[in-house]
Amino acid sequence: MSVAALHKKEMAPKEYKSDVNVVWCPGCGHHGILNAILRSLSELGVDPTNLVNVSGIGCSSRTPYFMQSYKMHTLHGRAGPVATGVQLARPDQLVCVTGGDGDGFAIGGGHMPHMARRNVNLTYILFDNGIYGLTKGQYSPTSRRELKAYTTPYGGPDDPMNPLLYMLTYGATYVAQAFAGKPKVCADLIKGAMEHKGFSYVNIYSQCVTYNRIDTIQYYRDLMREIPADHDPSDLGAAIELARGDTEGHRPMGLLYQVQRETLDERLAAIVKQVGGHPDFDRNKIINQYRP
Amino acid sequence: MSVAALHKKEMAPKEYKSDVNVVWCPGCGHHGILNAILRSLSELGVDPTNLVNVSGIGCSSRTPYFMQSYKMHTLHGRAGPVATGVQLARPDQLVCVTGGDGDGFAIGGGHMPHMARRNVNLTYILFDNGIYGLTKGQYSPTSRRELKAYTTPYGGPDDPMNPLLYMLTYGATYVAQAFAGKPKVCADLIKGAMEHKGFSYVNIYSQCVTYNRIDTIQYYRDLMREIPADHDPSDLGAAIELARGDTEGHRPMGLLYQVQRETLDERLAAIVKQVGGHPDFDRNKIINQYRP
Amino acid sequence: MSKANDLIIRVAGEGGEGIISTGDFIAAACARAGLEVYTFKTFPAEIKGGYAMYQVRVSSERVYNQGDTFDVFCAFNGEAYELNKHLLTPGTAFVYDYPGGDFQPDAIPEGVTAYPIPMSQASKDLGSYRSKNMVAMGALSVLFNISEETLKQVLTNKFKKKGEEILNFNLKAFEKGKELGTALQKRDTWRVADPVEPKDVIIISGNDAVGMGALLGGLEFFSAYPITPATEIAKFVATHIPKLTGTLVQAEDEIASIAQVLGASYAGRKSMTSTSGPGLSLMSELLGMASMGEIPALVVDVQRGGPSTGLPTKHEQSDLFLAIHGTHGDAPRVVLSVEDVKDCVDMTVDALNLAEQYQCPVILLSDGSLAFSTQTIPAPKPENYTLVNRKRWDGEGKYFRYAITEDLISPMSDPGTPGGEHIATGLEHGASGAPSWSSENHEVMHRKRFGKIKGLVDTYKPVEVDGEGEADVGIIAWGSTIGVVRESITRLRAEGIKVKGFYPKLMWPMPVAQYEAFAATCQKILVPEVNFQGQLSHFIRAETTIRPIPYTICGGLPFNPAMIVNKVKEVL
Amino acid sequence: MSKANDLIIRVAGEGGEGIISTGDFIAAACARAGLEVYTFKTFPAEIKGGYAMYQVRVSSERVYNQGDTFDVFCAFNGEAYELNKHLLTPGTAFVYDYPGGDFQPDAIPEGVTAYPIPMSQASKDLGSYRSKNMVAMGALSVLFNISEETLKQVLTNKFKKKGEEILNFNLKAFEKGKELGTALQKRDTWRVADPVEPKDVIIISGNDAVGMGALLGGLEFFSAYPITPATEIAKFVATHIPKLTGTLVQAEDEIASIAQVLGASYAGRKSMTSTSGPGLSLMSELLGMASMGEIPALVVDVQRGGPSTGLPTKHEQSDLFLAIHGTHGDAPRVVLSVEDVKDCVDMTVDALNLAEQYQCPVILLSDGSLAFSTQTIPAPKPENYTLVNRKRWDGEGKYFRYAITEDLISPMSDPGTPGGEHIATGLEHGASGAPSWSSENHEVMHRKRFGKIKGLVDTYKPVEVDGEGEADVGIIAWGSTIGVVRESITRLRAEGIKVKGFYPKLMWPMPVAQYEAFAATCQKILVPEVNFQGQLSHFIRAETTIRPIPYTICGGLPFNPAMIVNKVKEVL
Ligand SMILES: Cc1ncc(C[n+]2csc(CCOP(=O)(O)OP(=O)(O)O)c2C)c(N)n1
Ligand SMILES: Cc1ncc(C[n+]2csc(CCOP(=O)(O)OP(=O)(O)O)c2C)c(N)n1
Ligand code: SF4
Ligand code: SF4
Ligand SMILES: [Mg+2]
Ligand SMILES: [Mg+2]
Repeated sequence: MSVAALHKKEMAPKEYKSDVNVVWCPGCGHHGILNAILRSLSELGVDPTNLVNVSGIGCSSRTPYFMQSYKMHTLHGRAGPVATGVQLARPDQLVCVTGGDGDGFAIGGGHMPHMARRNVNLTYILFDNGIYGLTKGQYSPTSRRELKAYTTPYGGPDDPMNPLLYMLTYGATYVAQAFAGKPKVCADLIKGAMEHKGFSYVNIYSQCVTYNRIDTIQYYRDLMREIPADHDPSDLGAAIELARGDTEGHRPMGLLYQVQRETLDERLAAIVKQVGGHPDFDRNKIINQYRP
Repeated sequence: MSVAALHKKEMAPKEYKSDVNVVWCPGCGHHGILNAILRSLSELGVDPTNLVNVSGIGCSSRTPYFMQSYKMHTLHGRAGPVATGVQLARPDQLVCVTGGDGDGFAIGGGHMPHMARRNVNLTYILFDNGIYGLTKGQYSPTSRRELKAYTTPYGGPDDPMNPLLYMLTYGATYVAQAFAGKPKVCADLIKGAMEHKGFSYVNIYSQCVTYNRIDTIQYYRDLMREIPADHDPSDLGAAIELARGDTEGHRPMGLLYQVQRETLDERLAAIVKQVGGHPDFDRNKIINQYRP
Repeated sequence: MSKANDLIIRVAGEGGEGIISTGDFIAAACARAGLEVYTFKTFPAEIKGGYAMYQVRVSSERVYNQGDTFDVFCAFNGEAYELNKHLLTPGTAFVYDYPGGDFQPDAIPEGVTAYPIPMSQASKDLGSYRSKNMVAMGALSVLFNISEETLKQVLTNKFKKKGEEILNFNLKAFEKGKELGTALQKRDTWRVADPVEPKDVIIISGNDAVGMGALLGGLEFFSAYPITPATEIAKFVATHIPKLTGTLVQAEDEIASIAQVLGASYAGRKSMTSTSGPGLSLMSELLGMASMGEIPALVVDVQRGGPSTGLPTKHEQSDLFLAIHGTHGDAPRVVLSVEDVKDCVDMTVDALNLAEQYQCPVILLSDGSLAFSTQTIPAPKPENYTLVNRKRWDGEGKYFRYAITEDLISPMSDPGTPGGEHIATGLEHGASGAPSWSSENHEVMHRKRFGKIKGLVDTYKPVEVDGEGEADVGIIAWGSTIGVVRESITRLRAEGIKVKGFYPKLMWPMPVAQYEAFAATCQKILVPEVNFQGQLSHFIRAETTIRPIPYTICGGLPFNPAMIVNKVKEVL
Repeated sequence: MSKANDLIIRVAGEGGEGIISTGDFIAAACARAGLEVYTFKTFPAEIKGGYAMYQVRVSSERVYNQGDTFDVFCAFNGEAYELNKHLLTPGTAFVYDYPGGDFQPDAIPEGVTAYPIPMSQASKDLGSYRSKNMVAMGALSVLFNISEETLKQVLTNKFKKKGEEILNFNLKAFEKGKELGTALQKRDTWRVADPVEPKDVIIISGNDAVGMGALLGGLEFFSAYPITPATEIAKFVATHIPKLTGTLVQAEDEIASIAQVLGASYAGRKSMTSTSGPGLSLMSELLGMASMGEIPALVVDVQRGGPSTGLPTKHEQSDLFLAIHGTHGDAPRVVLSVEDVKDCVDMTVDALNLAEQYQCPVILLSDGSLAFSTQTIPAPKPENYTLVNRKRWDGEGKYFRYAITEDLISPMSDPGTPGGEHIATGLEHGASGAPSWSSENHEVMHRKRFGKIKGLVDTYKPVEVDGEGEADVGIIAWGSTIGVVRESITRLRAEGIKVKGFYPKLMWPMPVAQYEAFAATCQKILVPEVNFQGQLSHFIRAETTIRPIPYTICGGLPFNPAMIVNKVKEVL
């Protein structure tokens, strides 16, 4: 969504917080991401009345409770299509999804490609901690095999997925990554995502201090490499190369990809225009087609 | 699956056919794919008793009925995980999925990444006709926007997905593509897939002569370009480049990618080995852990 | 049971031979001639080819169902003949492709009037097999008094788009058929009633009618996934909703469809989806979210033969259990069921209204036979429909999304409304929407959610009672079975048998008092339904004191009036 | 109602303070001392912190439920005190963190014996807050006669893995607590019964017991997706099944889990999944496929507060509608429900057996309170379980997968068996599995699928009847409510009230004759259940002639015996 059209407000980041207690464990990376979101909203001057924040189920999916705005706490894996419905119904609002790696890529994985290729005009912020936090620590699609978790006491049998590569392949028009330890970077990338018109995906690594003892904040710090300044974000091939990581297994931090493409609501609006749609269209014209 | 281990048979392609009438429209590309499958089974000498053929719902998903073998005609979109269950239960059998673009990438799209990244040892043959055939012609995730179909009388609003790129991104260990008009090429690629140990994906364009009037066999003929002989199928980057198509929008035909990686059943077997698993393991040892 | 002015013509043959268009033309011509039409089709379950059947019942009076069997049968091929020959009973007329067709019938039974027409041959002589159905239609028109004038108008309307040449070719074939028909001597008494003053009607299928109802009901957002026998609803909406600036999405699956519907509805739009049994099963979880989050949502379920993939192109009324009980936990829903094509229009409007009014999921049940049945119905008048909008917050004071109000319905607030920010949630919650784990609150909220729809049994016209006073047998029927029962009751009364009918359209919550009052006037209660377990009977036993006699068939075909008549006599 | 040898100790405080381990240690020590133990916990719904409660009921005789309330309450913090202080009634004992804790209680009520123990302070003095629970345990052990010997054994077993140092530190804190407890004068009469000869028991939670039952039942393949409160089943199986060469997969969602289960089962393996309500909703469609394709499959549903996300960590018995009716079309299932932890072991074996025997989906219902309740049960003897394997084809003649046999169960054939090639399908089919669209076949196959499980109501031990002769009130209970009713009945009888109990474990198909026979001996029938609509009452009304009095609570907490006792007196 380009937020330019939204009624602007001057509000400090903390004014975007609701009065619901933040229930995350102390030290959880999700705190940092929440703060980054609040900060980007403030910097953009978003009026919370025009923001719809949608989530599924998970620790990360509790985010909407902690924020001022219209919001939906939906079902595990379903934030994406619910948010799609919101956005198509109200293209004049800023729509945002906050959710986890399990929510987005395990049970919700079937919806991701379609949101992206349709270029649904919303921002998807994925709190990637390589674990199912809320259910007390099972491995997720982004878990490393080394992780011994609840249902994988002998280590995981699956190779982790690569969210960035998926999103680039799916046709997201804005793809970025950071980690919770860099709130300023996160805020900037989220801001960029919200300003972007089209489907924006921001992957933020987040340490789950309670159940994922191997993906620590230090691990992420060592893992991440800033994207070189000369990277051209409109070059899909280059973005794919970056997403695949370097030879030592480092992961990119920053904006990988950004292009402009017609959004789904624009395309649907074009069809309405093409048929000369009007709310007061005479329904009798349709009925009359069925006269014998 | 490597079929080497399977009891070998000498059977002509047509002997692999069942006596159920093939109900597809005359001229449908699916006929060619079925024949290619029968041919590869024959060339490999597969004993149909050791073949489990799983499908979902769609015209293409009727394939199992027309073949000799163990087979399951499951639900729309669920062939993948059902076949995963079969394969893990019986790693000594050859497991195969036959299904459509809608079945595999719309309703079944959430299962695809996980089968691929887990390297489930089975062959997935996707009959890609850019349409929902069985339900009489709605646009599918691989439909071009130009296609005017049942629910998209004014043209489709979505950009089509790229199955090959998805599969490479997902971590499939064998990725190939052809079109139904080249039965020999299809048969060779399917044969390679069945011989491959790991998750093999073969995308076969198939003309739906009844509902997709724009993706004709001639269209596919013009679309496809043989993969250059010097392509290195173990080079993921090169495969991704190929999958993205050339500048004129042509699509690759042949084997894009093949690597060896441990399969899911191998990894699970390794865990069994690690804990010293045995069918006659004394269950009292487990029970005794719960004595106070 | 057909009278001269109540005629049933069945046309059957190979799918693709023009069976469906023949039926459609006849139906439209009769409707144009001011007559009442009820059609019934069965499709091949095969992808292409296979046996197709189209039956047109036409009368100068209202018709409520497809009838018992045909009066006139027109066989396009040998398979159609083989499948129907046992129905060629004395009195029926039999038109068939001969000579030159792919079969020769057995000896024509005593009392059957046979009219061999060389349809294939004539068509071939004209230069194209594709006109076989036109030849048939020409013959049928002269033999059975189908208005030539209106038939020609219908044909002209249809073919003129395709160009003069095609039109003329088809008209030529039609003339040829007339000629062939005229050459034969009319020996039976079957004839379509003469044209009368055209009425203000439309002729439309159940699925299209649901789409029409949706647009008349103010639908703004539609998302669905294709599935037989519901897809035509999406097609209708896709074609027309852009004209009204509404939105249609074909989603990646049924879960995404209902998810999008909930999102769009939260955002303030009247929203719906349509599906069949397998899709409704997949929606179970999100329908619970709609109950809990109090989000208006309409799901139209066009039932088909189950369970599982079942008999996907066949009729059944077997999703009632799922519609009422299909989610975990205690979750209130409104379930409605249509009787006929007119209901498909009107009750879709009702269903959208109820969803808005009660802020909950509404499931509207149609079925496979209605989906494709075309019927003449009074042309809907857009201005006659009263639309209900959800209660919206007035902007006064502090906003509580789930406030306990007098009628237990809490005002909603659309995104963009200052001060109305809130959360919609599937977690149990207090008035504000914030999670609440207390037992007391859970109970209060359950009472709110169930309580708000309770009054519906009195405010929504829940049932229709057919007959007065005492009866020996009362028949309770739902869905398209109602139309069959209506006619059975007329016939039974004509024989002096005391019967009454009870036709619920509001399936859940159950209008228990009305059921009881009806049953109190009947010696016995018979409940015919097209499913195996007797699903409505189950709910009647559970929720009322009535002990009905279930009469179930599960064959993929609807009842016909004779079956009900016989059954009533049996239980009498 | 507790006697001296039937003591209920409740420990409560902030999640993470060692509440759960304190309870576990006490329970294990008592079990080791030969006593019977029944524990009950509530978890915070919050991610970390929040109120946690652990209640241990211990007796020298068998205990059936968590009891009415506590005899001894140990408060770790002010929140725990606030939430429980209304239960500090005369006769109870109250142990609390004072001085040095985060609260000071109000005046101690008349008749309550208070034991202030400076748990935090003592722990801090020892150098770590983490030993607060050890201090508490030491005090509780001397004050209430919890066997020091067995407690120390349990502690040692637990901590020795973590090293000598940690063990010693904890033992020191324990000693400190003993010292503090000894310094106070014992003024109440509550004491745990003295140790007796240890019995051949295990102490295990409901979820672990399901896992154990699965392995004893010959489970070979398990696939599930994590969900509260069922995940521990997967954890148990993940830990142990590889030892038996079986396979566990954590799938990408519940749909994939049940799909994998069907695949593995088709391939010849005993297969299951476990989930809670939201997952069961998602499985609706594939469960219909299992009915139609006649594929053995076990789903364990650990019910939680619904609908939708509901009260995910709370108890409820509200998935009965979904379990029985949750798919489109008419689809037969077997639904079982466990009473207690012992059932969790034994009936999981039964459930696997029934799935194999009847080739259909079996749903085993547990619930949120049983999931985490640990109970002493006789140590299972693997050799005592009889395992059933599916009927397999004998290789003779031509193979028809869905052949109509005398008992309506058709032999299956595993992949790799020559001549046994066949299709399993969700389409309606004839004997071979090939699609069949005829009405007659549909009816035949419905009768087969429903008919094969009919006999179950006589062959599977469906119910238990508690009491003989006539009664004024008969109580029908299911799930963990049964244990509560058992004790209520004992109390009511002690008061001379004539009551009987009826405890169905086979929920569907319903053993109607047994229900009727029971009801015939009772003046009134009361059906207590923890859901809003009275789900079992619904089925009783629908399937029997009984008109029960529903007694529903939907608060997220189980019943206690006093509630049932009072209700019986009320309806008497
Ligand atoms: C249908 C369904 N299945 C399972 C669950 C249980 N569940 C809740 S949250 C969750 C995983 C959360 O992981 P993630 O999305 O990564 O979020 P995190 O807690 O790590 O932030 C699961 C499996 C559920 N709520 N609904
Ligand atoms: C749950 C569910 N939703 C929808 C359907 C209806 N349906 C059957 S096949 C099909 C699409 C088939 O398209 P594809 O997979 O591309 O196969 P094709 O017919 O083109 O070979 C659909 C939507 C169904 N059977 N089940
Ligand atoms: S469990 Fe993990 S993800 Fe959840 S709040 Fe705690 S640290 Fe964060
Ligand atoms: S409808 Fe299309 S896909 Fe189906 S059989 Fe006919 S041509 Fe093939
Ligand atoms: Mg996570
Ligand atoms: Mg297709």
